[in-house]
Amino acid sequence: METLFFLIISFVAIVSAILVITCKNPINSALALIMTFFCLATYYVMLDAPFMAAVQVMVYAGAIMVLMVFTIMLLNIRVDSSKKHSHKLVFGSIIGFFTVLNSIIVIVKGRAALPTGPYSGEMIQKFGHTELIGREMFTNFLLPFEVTSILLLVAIVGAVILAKKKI
Amino acid sequence: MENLNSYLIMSAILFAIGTIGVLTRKNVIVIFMCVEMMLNAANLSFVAFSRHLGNMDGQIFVFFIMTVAAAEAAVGLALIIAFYNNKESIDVDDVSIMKW
Amino acid sequence: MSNVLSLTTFLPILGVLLLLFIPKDSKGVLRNVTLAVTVVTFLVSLIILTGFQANAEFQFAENVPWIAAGPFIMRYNIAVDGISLWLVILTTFIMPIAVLSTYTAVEEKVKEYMICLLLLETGMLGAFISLDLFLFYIFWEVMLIPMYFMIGIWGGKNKIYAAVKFFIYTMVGSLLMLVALIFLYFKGMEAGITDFGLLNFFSLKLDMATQIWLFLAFAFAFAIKVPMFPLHTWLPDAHTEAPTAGSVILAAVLLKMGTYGYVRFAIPLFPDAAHKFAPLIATLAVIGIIYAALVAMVQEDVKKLVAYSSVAHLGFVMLGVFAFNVEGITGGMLQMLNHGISTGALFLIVGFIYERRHTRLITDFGGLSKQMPIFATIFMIVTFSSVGLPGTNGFVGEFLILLGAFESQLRWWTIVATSGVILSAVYMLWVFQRVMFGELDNPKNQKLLDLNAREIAIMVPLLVMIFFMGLYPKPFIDKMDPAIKKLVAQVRVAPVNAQTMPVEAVSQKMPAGYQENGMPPGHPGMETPSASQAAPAVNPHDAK
Amino acid sequence: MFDNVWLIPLFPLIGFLINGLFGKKIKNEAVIGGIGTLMIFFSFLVSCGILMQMIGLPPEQRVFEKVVFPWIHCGNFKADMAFLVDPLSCVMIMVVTGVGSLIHLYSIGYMHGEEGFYRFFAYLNLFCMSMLLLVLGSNMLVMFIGWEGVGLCSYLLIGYYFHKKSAGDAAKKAFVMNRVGDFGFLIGLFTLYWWFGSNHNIWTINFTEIKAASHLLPYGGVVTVATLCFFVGATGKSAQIPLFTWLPDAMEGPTPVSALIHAATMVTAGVYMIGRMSFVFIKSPETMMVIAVVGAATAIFAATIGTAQNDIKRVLAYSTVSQLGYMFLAMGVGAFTAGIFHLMTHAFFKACLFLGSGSVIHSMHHALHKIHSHDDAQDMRNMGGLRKAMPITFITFLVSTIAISGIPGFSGFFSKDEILWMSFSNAYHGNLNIVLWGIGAAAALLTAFYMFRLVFMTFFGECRIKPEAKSYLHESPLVITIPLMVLGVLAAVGGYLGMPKIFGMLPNYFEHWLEPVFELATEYGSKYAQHGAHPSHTLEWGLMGLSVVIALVGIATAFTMYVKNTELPGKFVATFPALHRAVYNKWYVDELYDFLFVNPCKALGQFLWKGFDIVIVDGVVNGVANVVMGISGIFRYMQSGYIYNYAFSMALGVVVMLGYYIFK
Repeated sequence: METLFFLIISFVAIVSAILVITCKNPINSALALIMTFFCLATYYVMLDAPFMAAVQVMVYAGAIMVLMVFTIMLLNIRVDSSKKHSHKLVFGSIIGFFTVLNSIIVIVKGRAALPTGPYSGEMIQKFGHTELIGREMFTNFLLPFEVTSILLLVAIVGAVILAKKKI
Repeated sequence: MENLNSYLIMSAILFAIGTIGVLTRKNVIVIFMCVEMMLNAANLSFVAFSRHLGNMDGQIFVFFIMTVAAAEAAVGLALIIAFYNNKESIDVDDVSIMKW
Repeated sequence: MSNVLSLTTFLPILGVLLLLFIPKDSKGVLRNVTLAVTVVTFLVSLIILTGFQANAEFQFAENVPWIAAGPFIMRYNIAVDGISLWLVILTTFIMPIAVLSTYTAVEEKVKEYMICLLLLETGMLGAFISLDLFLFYIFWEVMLIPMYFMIGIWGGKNKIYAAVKFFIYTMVGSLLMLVALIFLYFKGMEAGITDFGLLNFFSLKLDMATQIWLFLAFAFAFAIKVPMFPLHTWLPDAHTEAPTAGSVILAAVLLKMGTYGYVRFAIPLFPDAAHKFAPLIATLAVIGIIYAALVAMVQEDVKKLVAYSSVAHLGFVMLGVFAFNVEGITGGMLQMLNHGISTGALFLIVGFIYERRHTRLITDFGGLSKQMPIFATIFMIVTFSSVGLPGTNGFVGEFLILLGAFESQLRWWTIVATSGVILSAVYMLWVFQRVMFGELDNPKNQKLLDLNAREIAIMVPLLVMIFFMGLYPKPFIDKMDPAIKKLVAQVRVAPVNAQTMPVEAVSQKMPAGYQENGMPPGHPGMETPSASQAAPAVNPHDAK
Repeated sequence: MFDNVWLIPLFPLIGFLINGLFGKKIKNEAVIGGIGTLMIFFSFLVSCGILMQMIGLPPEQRVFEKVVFPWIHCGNFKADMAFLVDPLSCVMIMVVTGVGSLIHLYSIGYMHGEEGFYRFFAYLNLFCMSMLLLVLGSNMLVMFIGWEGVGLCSYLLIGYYFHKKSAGDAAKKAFVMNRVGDFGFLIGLFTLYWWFGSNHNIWTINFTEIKAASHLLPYGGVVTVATLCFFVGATGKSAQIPLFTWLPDAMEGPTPVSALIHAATMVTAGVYMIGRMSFVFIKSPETMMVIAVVGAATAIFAATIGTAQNDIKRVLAYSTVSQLGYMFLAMGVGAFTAGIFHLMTHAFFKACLFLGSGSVIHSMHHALHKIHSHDDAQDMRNMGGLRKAMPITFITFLVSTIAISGIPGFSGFFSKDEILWMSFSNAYHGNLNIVLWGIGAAAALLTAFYMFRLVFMTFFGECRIKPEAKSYLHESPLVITIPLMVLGVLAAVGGYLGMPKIFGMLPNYFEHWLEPVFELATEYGSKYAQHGAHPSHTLEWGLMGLSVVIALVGIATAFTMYVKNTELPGKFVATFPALHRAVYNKWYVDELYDFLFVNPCKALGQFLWKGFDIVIVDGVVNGVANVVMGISGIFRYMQSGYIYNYAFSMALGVVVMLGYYIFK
């Protein structure tokens, strides 16, 4: 049952991903990408990470994609005007193919390390994913977490300056 | 929970599709979306490994990656707008002054 | 007050931070703040001067761990001794003058310019006080960048060429030095040295071949900076294109890095190799003296002439340093200070007339004495200081150098070098005559204004130093003397050692008599330096 | 009093500072001139005090050293700012401050109305200070400060009229030639210092200490090297062959300068230096011979040039060179006392001559200025018959001329004759003596000739100045004539201080006075002197008479040629045009130096700059840069500027690297 579900989700994810790169209209690409993101959120749920799934939907599918769609609308770009697409497509596909090939060989030939951490499925069930991740985040990773805020601040300032000025 | 390998393969496929998109498309926004897709593919690996190893670190990383992606989206889109203001286009082929 | 040295070094950086908050259009404020920062730095450095005990120890030492990357351990290890003390003071002394000279000379990008100046000051001070080889290297490179920008952005017509030339020349040398430095470090690790502390390496006993290669690498880097013939061609270009303050600093302090590098690093680290190459370096120095003087004589651009005269003066310094005796090295050190003051003053003078006339060609001038009497007087005093007239600072250094070199094995070199004294008079007086004497026939020169109060204020401290150092150099010599004596003791043993190879070859033929002379096999005559070092060497780990 | 010796150079220094810094503001010439003159006069008073005290002491105690402050102490080397008072320096300070005061006084009148009046007095005071340092210095380095200091002042004062190109050139030439001499001085100093230090561990440049250790010096060898170097220094400063050409050019300076620096004091520094180190010089017979020969050669050489010059000051300049040659001749033949004596008398009569010529020029200039004529005020061909207009100047000038010509009873006679006699009778140079004497005598003939030629052309005969200017010619004011009169008197009677023993009238005060200074030199000299038969008094009387006759012949010739039969010079020139041209152009020595040294140096400089620096060194450097640029010029085409190209290569790289690790 779970396998089947996984396969369906995978199918949807791959199809929507391919749509992202093939659609002429960027709006369509964006919608397809949202679809992919939803599929990924589903994976996260399947991996016992509901909090990540929620964040995925909110941040990516919600915030980032909305931003993109706004931009597309703002710039009013309808159709990708690309003409000579083909030879680049060939090269791109070759690269893509070899990327997949390499990865699969690594994945198949390699052996993952055995579980070392304390967070088993039962534990997650017991305490709840959000609490565990929060505990980790605000103890061991407190400093990077705080630093992140500076990163965001810088990004905001940068975005404002870039968008405001005529460069 | 499904086998670790299947998630990783899924991640690889998504990453490859993203790469192809980055290499072949000319629309800057689409390229940008493909980059996001590649980041997400990486996220998937992180989460899968995290679950497999029973360690939360990977998921924390995903969280940070998302932050970076958000920041990147903000700055990147601002750049695209700035570029569009200058060139009336968002075609990467028009951004070729970075040559000799 | 234990970290007054750090304070001096990093005050300019604080000044940079301050400048960042000042709007770039309020040029007056920018200038005044920079001036205030440099003056405060100078005042703080006076604490070092007054607190300095005239002995051979390193003083005001600060030594804390800094970077520990695997096998590489760098420490923030700084201190001054008699050799670096005066160069530190010279730097802090010259900086306010240089800043003051830019008040009207630089009108564009004032903020950036001032930031460059302050960064440069930190770099120079840091390089003079570093006792950690790696720290020294970092400061050495730090100096390079602001100077590069100063030439490249605020320079004259041909500024890019000059800036790049300056950069590449210096960089080539620096990289060689870096390689040598790392190699030296690995050699040190074999001998149990755990960090880059300079003093540790003094006791390192290297074999001759290693010494030669390392010395060559270091010497090359420093020779470019000095600059020594034939690596000097960046200097005239850099000087001609640089803005006045840049030229002043370049001449007054940056060039001293080269000679200081020899005194502090190349010679004591590799004494045997230094002795081996002394004749070669002395030859280059003497060629430099004569050559630069001859070339200076035919220059058409005043600034270029001064630049070439720098080459000649630093040739003297090198000759003195490689005499390996107290007189020579003291003379060399004094001459570094003198050159800083006199040549700095000369560049300022050239800057004054350039600001007024926007030309530096000698033929465009003539008869300025009539129009600018104060300027003429100052120019003349500085000219004679540069020529080395007794009673001015130039003489004491030059005399001690020649005396020291004459006492050493460089006697014939000295005689040739002394003739440079004649040539220096020729070119300096000739240019002085062509600029200041004669009829005031160029109509553009007839409306020239004499120096204003600010310009006089710039020159007065330099003039005071010119006479003070010429008439009463005792305080200067007294403070540097013990350190130089120590250096000489460290280096003097080397001649015996330099002959190690032949002596050993001989001793194998007649082992009986030779070994009984108390010469321990392997390192004959090396007892003394280690003994002399044991006392002063501040163990970097204990110092904290 | 001895303890206050530092006051002597201090006073002029104060004068220099006051006039130099505030002179422009003071404006009042009387104040400026007064300060300048008074300061040097104070020094003169202190010098007198020292002289008095020294006279009161027994001869062997007449040495005193005063350390003012430590100067350079470094390693073994030690040089203090210290002064040495002994009979020799006493003579010198008396001459310098005495003649100096008079010339300062004179300058107030002579420089009246000049633009840089304050500047002139500042320089003059600075000069006096340097000269006093030179003669008082107790070690070679203090002497060297003075040595270069006077060179500097000479530079400044020659270049006083800096708007004239010739003045600037002359100033530079003087300084550079002096520098050549300084080069020798320094090498000599180094050699001596090094020799004493490395051989006997005596690290000193102090005269007293060297004197105490001088018995260690060998005869010849290193001493010859050192002393020859010192002598090079002396030739530079004292304008001897080969470095004499700057002195005539130095006449571009104002006339008081010529009198003070280029006649009375600075140019005698070389002689003084040899005197100061007589105990070293005497140890090298070779150097002594060189000095004597150079001195004699200079004496005659300069005298020949003097005969053909028309510029009144230039004649005097060549005369100075020639007289300095005499002094060196004296030094070279071991007659140190005679040399110093001639130095003193020469200071009197030559200063008087220069000041007199200054008075003439002053008057001429004034007269020519009134009629707006641009005739040269210094050219003797424009003068003539001035004795009526300027009686005081004429008389003092005549007295001094008689003195320099060597007419008995006047100072020059005693000193010059002593030199001639010593060069004939000394025990050092063997057969060379007769040659030296012969040259000296010939030079004496020429001296009498050209000096009286000068007097006749200037003061006698027809007045050749434009008639309308004649009425403006007048005697100079008192401030100018008083120094003239004082110096005239000294020129007349100064010689009685050192009257040769042979006269038996007065004891030779001068010789006794300097005996403690030179006795050591005499002692060393006697080691290698060849004592022949002691020359008889008859011979001495005979030679003395001969030299008087020679002087009279010279005067008579001049009288014939320039008073009685004024066409003779023209005929002479017409007969020997080449000779006259050569002499008139100073034997083309300047041109020779230009050809030998100046031009090659310039050409070499040009070549090194344009040829070596720019072509070779920069060529290599730029060549390397160009090669790098050429190669990168090919590679730069890889930078297409299209983002997907970069992304593609990046992705390709990743894939390939990954693949390598997977499939290896």
